[in-house]
Amino acid sequence: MATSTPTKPITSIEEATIRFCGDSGDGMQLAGTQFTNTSALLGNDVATFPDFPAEIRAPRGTKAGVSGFQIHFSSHEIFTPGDTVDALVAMNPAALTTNVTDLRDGGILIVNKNAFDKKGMEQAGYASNPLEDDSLAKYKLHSVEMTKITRLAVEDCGLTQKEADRCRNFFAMGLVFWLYDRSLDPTLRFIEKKFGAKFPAVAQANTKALKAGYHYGETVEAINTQYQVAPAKLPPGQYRNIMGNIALAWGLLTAAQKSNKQLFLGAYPITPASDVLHELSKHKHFDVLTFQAEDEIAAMTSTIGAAFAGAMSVTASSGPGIALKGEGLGLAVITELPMVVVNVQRGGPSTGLPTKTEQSDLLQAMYGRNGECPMPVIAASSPGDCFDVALEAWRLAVRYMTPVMLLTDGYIANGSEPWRIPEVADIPKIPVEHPGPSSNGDAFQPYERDERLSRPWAIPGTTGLEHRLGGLEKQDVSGNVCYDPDNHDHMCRLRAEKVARIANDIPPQELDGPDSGDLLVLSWGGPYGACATAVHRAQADGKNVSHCQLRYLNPFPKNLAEIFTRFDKVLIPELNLGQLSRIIRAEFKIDTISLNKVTGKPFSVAEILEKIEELA
Amino acid sequence: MATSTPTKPITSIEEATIRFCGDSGDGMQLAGTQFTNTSALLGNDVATFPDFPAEIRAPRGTKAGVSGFQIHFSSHEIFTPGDTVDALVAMNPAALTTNVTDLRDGGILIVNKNAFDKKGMEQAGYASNPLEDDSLAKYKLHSVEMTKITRLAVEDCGLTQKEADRCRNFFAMGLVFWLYDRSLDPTLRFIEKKFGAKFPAVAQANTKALKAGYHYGETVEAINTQYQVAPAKLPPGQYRNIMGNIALAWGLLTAAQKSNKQLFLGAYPITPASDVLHELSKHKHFDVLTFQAEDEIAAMTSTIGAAFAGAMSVTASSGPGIALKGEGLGLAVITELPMVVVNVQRGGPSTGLPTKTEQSDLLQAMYGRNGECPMPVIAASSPGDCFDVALEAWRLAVRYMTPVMLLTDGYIANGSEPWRIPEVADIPKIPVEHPGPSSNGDAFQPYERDERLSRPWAIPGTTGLEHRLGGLEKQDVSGNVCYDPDNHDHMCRLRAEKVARIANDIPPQELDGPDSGDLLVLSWGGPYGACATAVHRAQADGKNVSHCQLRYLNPFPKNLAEIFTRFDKVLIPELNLGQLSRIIRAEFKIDTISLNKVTGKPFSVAEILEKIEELA
Amino acid sequence: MSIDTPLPVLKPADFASDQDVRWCPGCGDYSILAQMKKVMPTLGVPRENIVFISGIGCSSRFPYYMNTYGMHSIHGRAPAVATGLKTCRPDLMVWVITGDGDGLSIGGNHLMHCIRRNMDLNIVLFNNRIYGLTKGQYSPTSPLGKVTKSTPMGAIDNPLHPLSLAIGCEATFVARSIDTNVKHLASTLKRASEHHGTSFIEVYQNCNIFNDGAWAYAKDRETKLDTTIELEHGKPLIFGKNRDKGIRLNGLEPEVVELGKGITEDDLLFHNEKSPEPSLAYLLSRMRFEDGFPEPIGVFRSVDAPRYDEMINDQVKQATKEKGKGDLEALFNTGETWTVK
Amino acid sequence: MSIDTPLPVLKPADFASDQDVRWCPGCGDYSILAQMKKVMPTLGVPRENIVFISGIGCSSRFPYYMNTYGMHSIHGRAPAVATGLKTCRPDLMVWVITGDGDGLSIGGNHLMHCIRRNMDLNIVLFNNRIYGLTKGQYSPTSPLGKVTKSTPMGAIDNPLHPLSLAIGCEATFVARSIDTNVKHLASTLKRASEHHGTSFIEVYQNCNIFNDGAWAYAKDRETKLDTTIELEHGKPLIFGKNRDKGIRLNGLEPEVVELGKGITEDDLLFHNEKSPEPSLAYLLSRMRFEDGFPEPIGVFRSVDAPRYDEMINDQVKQATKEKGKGDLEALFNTGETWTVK
Ligand SMILES: Cc1ncc(C[n+]2csc(CCOP(=O)(O)OP(=O)(O)O)c2C)c(N)n1
Ligand SMILES: Cc1ncc(C[n+]2csc(CCOP(=O)(O)OP(=O)(O)O)c2C)c(N)n1
Ligand code: SF4
Ligand code: SF4
Ligand SMILES: [Mg+2]
Ligand SMILES: [Mg+2]
Repeated sequence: MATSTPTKPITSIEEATIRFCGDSGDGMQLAGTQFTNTSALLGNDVATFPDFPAEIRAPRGTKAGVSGFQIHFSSHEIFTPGDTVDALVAMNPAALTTNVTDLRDGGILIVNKNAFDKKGMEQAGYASNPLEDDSLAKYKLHSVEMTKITRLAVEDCGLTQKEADRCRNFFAMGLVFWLYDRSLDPTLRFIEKKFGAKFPAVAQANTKALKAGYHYGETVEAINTQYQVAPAKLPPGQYRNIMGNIALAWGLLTAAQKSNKQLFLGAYPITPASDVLHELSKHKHFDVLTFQAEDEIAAMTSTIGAAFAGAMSVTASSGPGIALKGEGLGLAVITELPMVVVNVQRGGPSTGLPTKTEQSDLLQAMYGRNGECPMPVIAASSPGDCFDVALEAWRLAVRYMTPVMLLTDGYIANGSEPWRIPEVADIPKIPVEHPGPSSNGDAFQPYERDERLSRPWAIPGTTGLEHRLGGLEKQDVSGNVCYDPDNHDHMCRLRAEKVARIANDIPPQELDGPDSGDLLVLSWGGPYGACATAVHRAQADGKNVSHCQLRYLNPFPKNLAEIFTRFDKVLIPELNLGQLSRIIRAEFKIDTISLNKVTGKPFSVAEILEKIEELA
Repeated sequence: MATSTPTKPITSIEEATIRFCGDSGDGMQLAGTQFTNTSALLGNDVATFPDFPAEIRAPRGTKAGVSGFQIHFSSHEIFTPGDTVDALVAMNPAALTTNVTDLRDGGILIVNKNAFDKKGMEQAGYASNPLEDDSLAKYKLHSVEMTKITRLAVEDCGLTQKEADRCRNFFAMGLVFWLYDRSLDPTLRFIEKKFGAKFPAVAQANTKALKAGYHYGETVEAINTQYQVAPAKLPPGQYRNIMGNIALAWGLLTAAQKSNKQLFLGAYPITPASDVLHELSKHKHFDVLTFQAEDEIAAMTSTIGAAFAGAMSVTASSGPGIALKGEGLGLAVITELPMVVVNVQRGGPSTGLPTKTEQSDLLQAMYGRNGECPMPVIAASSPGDCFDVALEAWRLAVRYMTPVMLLTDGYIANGSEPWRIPEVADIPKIPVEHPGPSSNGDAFQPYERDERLSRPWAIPGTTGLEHRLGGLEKQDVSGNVCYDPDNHDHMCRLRAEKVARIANDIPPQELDGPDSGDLLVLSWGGPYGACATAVHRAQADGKNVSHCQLRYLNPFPKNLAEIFTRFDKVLIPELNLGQLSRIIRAEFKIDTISLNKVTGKPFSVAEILEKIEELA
Repeated sequence: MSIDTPLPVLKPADFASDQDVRWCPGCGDYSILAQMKKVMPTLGVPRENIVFISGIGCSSRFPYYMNTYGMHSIHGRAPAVATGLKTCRPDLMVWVITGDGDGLSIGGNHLMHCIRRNMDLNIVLFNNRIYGLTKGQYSPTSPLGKVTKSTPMGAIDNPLHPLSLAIGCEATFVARSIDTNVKHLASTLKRASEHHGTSFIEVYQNCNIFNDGAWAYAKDRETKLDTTIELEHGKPLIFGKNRDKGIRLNGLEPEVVELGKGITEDDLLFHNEKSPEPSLAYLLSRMRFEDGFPEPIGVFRSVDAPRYDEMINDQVKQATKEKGKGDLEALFNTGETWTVK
Repeated sequence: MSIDTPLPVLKPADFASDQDVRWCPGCGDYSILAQMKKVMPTLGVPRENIVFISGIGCSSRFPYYMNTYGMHSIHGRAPAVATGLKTCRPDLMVWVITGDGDGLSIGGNHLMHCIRRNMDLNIVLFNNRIYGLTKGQYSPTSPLGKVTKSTPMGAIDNPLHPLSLAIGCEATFVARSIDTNVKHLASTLKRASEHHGTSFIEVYQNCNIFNDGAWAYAKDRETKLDTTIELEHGKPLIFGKNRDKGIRLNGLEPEVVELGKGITEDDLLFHNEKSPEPSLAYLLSRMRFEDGFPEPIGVFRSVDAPRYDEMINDQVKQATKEKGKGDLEALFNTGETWTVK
């Protein structure tokens, strides 16, 4: 599908990892997204890692303002955005200095030469021009006058110079598209859709810049090889690329439809969870009510109100916001109303590293409430998995009349991967029952339980079921306020038992690899991809190692204890200081080996592999 | 010191447990307090357990409105308010029915016969008059016309009938004072002080009622024995009786003086923590500022502001309030400012059982915050211990520049015991250093650390030390905002290590009993007394059992791991569903046996003993 | 319930739940409960469509005593809980019961935002100027100098005026009544129920245990006609046992004047609860007994304005009209997709 | 610092910290920062006695850029942090920097209580009618219908008016200024610093990334003299490019009139920032451009009243005077004690 017949030799490779980086204003996220979509459309498996600067836009050209987007694309199944980069595009000196260390030796380095002026280099801390001294000798350096060429290319579109310069990212895209033999068509369609009607001049300019980049690759001699990455053999089906937060939002929408419910989201903006609010607020025609609350406490308690109302009720936030919801969660637990609480984890403690990823809210999810206050906790493993986990969270919530904590993290939330679009009809319904009107005059018993220990979800408007919920201890069965000592003990144990019994209702833990062996790698959340890849490699190397990725963190799958008995060692890699380890040790009384990292970055495959090799 | 020569036989006994119970309006708390003080003055060891009805005053005469006060007094050292009651005073049918089951067979039962009218018995659910049917046969029942006699006794004091009836508790006191051969003098002094000047008629009436009760005992034939409990052999010194919340407040006052600091308390009222606010607000002349905040979040964050200001800064609350402080605590941890956070635990989850005791906030104390957010946690064991623990909390806070979580519970907070008044001069100073003004123009490094990993506490107003704190990750040493990945990892580990190193600075764990054996009873907080007593009894029975009471819950004393190796089994009794157990298992990878109870009531000695006997 | 089934005729007693009422004998809350039960059957709303949401406090026990749906939530959060409920279920009639501590101290932010969004809720704030449930600490409405358990030397927090605050937050319906003024209270509750949007009612309530007599001046038979003034829409502000005193405006300052002696009703300030701008309502909310004014009771302000709960549901309808009912299949296939065979 | 050491003469640049300023180029925050640095040296307060406390938001990065003591606390809590600080250290000059989201959304309750307590703090609220830091959701001051990331069909929350709210919370000092009106801004900051008690200043601030032009009408050279009106104590309310328009009261309703044609200055509303009752200030806070009024800038209200931080410290002094400095020995021995030998 390339736009012209290649005139240079093409090397076929299995996979590649590239990264666009530049100033926040340079449109690197857009470039990355376009490359991703194009590669996905071409049939590659892809995994991405957008890396935003800290919250505030720093002055242009500073290191603090550098924004990056990494894409790993492959002709086989992949699970991570790649450890090291094969080709790096750096739009300015600050981007170069902060990113070049991730480029592998011999990798392709494309830089915008025009940005290496005195001020730019000063801001990046370069004493001499790295494009001219020898410091980049170990890379295949292509120093391109991107600004100049782009200006020339768009000359006759009638743009201001500032506007013209904004087309630079399309030039860079064009060049990289040529390099990896990708079609321009999807991007051309994108330009047309986004700018065509409203800003025809911009559309024209971007098109020209894109093509200029492509032709630059074709023409310029210094760049002498093109690469090709063949389509991957993915399970058959219709595919699209999807980001974690979007998949999560769509999963929630689907859960609502599958349970015939209106969807209520009570949320307060917070990075990196805000996109769930943004996405759902676009889909009001799915019978969605999004309430931007005054704070997280109102978000949480409005969610309780909506659950009482009978809606599928959800709140979404990140660490500090979840901390504020702790008291409200206690009310959700004791009123036994169904709802989903999403935590898109970020770097803590406190405000911490708000745009970076971390898995350090697991213990808060388990224990961050007063009293004996048990709650199911489940976690997504990848962007696409967010969809499934959202459905599962609501299934459990409504089946067990309980709030469910759903953990994702910044890495999953902002990352993307190809997603096989499910057949809507194949997605199982989520049955919800509300007791109907009663006219026999008997007092309704809101805390009577079924075999799952679940109580009835009676909603206002139903004749004869009038009842009062609240945060004081409830009498068993009647739900009246009750100070009886034994009743309290009974109810505390009952709430715990109800959550524990969910273990009967979830699939047994799957194991990737042999049933027993030297080492079990146990992971949850974002590190899934790095662990899966590392374990596969170690297995290929003949190591006796298997992998379990946990979706269910409370309760754990029933067969987990038994799995542990079959391995000599258990390695738990986590982006925290050992939180799952603590829980596993307490629960199963086994020894665990922790691999911890809290740098705000995901694990690389190499980090996991190294540890595996040390242990098995 | 009895007011008259006894005319009936006196039996000497080792110890006794009595309970006053009646309607909330019957003055039972006062009766209990007077009996306690009198017994303490006489030299007995005492332990008390006031039991309030749920928050709201229920209509008179209902079971929901019953209030009780139990006193255990003894001629030897005791640790609990007693499991069963030797003498029960019940002022009305509701009090009788809700309390009589705790009276031991053969125990003395004194009831106000006049309260057993139709309405009263109906409210208590008595079909027939229990004073007249045989249902109380197993007790020594004294059915006294208290209302009538009291009215007669105070006849000429010029009170209304309602006022006269309010003297009934003094009649009951007088009778019980006689029964246990206690002096009336302390109570007479109390009456004089409380009512003498302002309400002479009331003072006179109460005096008459008190004496009437005493003389009733002397005179009436049915009551034929008096008991005597000799003074206990307590360590020499000056003593007073003290409640946990008061001891805590005084400990804080003392810590402030010993560190030459102003004391700031930011608090929002909540049962059972409000008394800390009440008590401290009485002592402004100790340079105490008490701020009743608009909510717990403001209480917490004003406490942070006060810590920044350089004050000894404290906040106190209970479970739901602590849940609200979670986000603020993260800021306290990352700014590394010293402060004390008190949680007087109560029954949860949510509003739960607000006036009852529980130990179910330990996991919240440890983990109830987003991110890796470590904080030292210590717990008081008894009312008097609150004083020492308050001092220790501040010592650690200021020495390690960290918020410290101090746990007590409703049982300790409202219970009382004799307290040996410390020599103020003997209490060690708590040294605090603030770096002085600097004029060398070098940038101040607020995150430079000493050998304890503690940073300097530089306070506003100091020339040359201007610096900015905040919730974003800090650069090591400089304290500037820093997004560097490795710095974040480093700082997370550093904060954890700083807290962990406190283990070097606390006394090794003490053991009550032999160094090794079949069973170690490991307890923390309120169950101390029941565990100590039960272990002593088991030891006396020849059991191979020892007891550790933990004050330090994070970090644990260094020698704890080693202690565990010397016992076959570890029993952890807790008023929760096994929270310390979870932590111990995770930390030490040992097996533990949990004894859990969440009835809102403390453990009885018998419950612990039974479990010990089962295990050793 | 189909439209032509006649509503069963209910009596106040039908709104009593089976729970024992556990306020202190003599508490002003009893009277408010009684009036609420009296008003309920007159509203034409089936019992199952009524919900009471409260926070924590003595006052907040209220829902337990009403045989409707209800939730005794957590301290200060009732307006937020009610917001979630009402947003999803605009068909329900939702009452929020709160106290001066619950609503104005810990819950101030939710109250403020609920009012400015003009959620269609009826908020009744029981103002006893004290924390009852926690046994007597001062509240945001306690006067300066008030000695309480937490202020042994007297309170030093300048008190809030609930109605001024509500008006400062763009309230569309603001009223005041008194626990013991039963007729007035009942009619005020009824007026509130009829308003579309947030109705905010302050009720002077006596806590006879921890703050007895806080409103004595406004409740006492002897003084109340001189210390309070009943607002009536379109009528001049007249008060006094003999209805011989009135309120006149002097620029922007109200003043008490005596009628007769050359001053007629026409010189007085006329009440206009419908005034689009809230300055009049604000000014009335500033009249305080301690400054020599009678305190207004009744409806200060009642204006129509768009409601959040209605608008959010309208957006759903509009979006559905424009885009059709949400189709997952279509959603999943928006943007670029590809087929793997 | 002893009383006779003369203060070193500082320049605005001395108040710049060594941190890079990280707002978007063109952000209105720069201008506010510049004016703050300019005002600082004129206050006669040593740099080390000045503290800036903020919450979270673009605006809340402010303390990092001031070479004073400071804390960038957590979202919405700056007034509470500052309350703890100022209570213990009334000797410090404390500024609170907040945004329309930080101060009015999550932090509304603390703002409200801080103002009513009249804590001696200077609160500057940067109102850009948007959430800047989280990239463009609507805020409590965004107008109805505003399309943002979280309101693709337009906002349906009726906006708050920060000054009306503050006045509803018993504010003693209330002012408004505009980021680009640098002289006015500087003098307003200075006025605020001189007030004893809570000074609340709303600054119209442009977020050129997510809400560019929100205040265009009030900032534009062409229109600003017609769309804003500068308040001066004791002066009539006159505005317009030719100073030919004024505000007159019609009962309690303000109206825009043209001077001349029989209307003189004396017919106009005269500003009185010292009015004990806040109704005038409230009324002024209701004048909105969208309703055809010029929006007042300057000091709406400035009255003296007791301050919490002062009173709480007075209580300590008084208690110490009455009871003597706290004596632990004596305290421990109050009530009944006994000796064990
Ligand atoms: C988070 C939290 N903080 C504190 C409390 C304790 N508390 C319960 S009610 C109350 C104040 C009640 O005052 P008010 O709202 O005036 O109600 P009243 O009892 O006077 O009717 C407080 C502080 C609580 N239950 N939860
Ligand atoms: C508890 C918590 N919730 C949410 C956030 C995310 N957050 C940071 S700033 C902000 C809003 C900022 O808006 P505003 O106060 O108007 O400041 P601006 O950026 O516009 O100056 C939000 C929602 C947070 N940091 N903490
Ligand atoms: S404490 Fe006061 S408000 Fe509470 S029930 Fe008793 S009288 Fe009523
Ligand atoms: S996002 Fe807006 S408010 Fe924030 S720095 Fe940029 S321009 Fe300023
Ligand atoms: Mg109250
Ligand atoms: Mg803003």
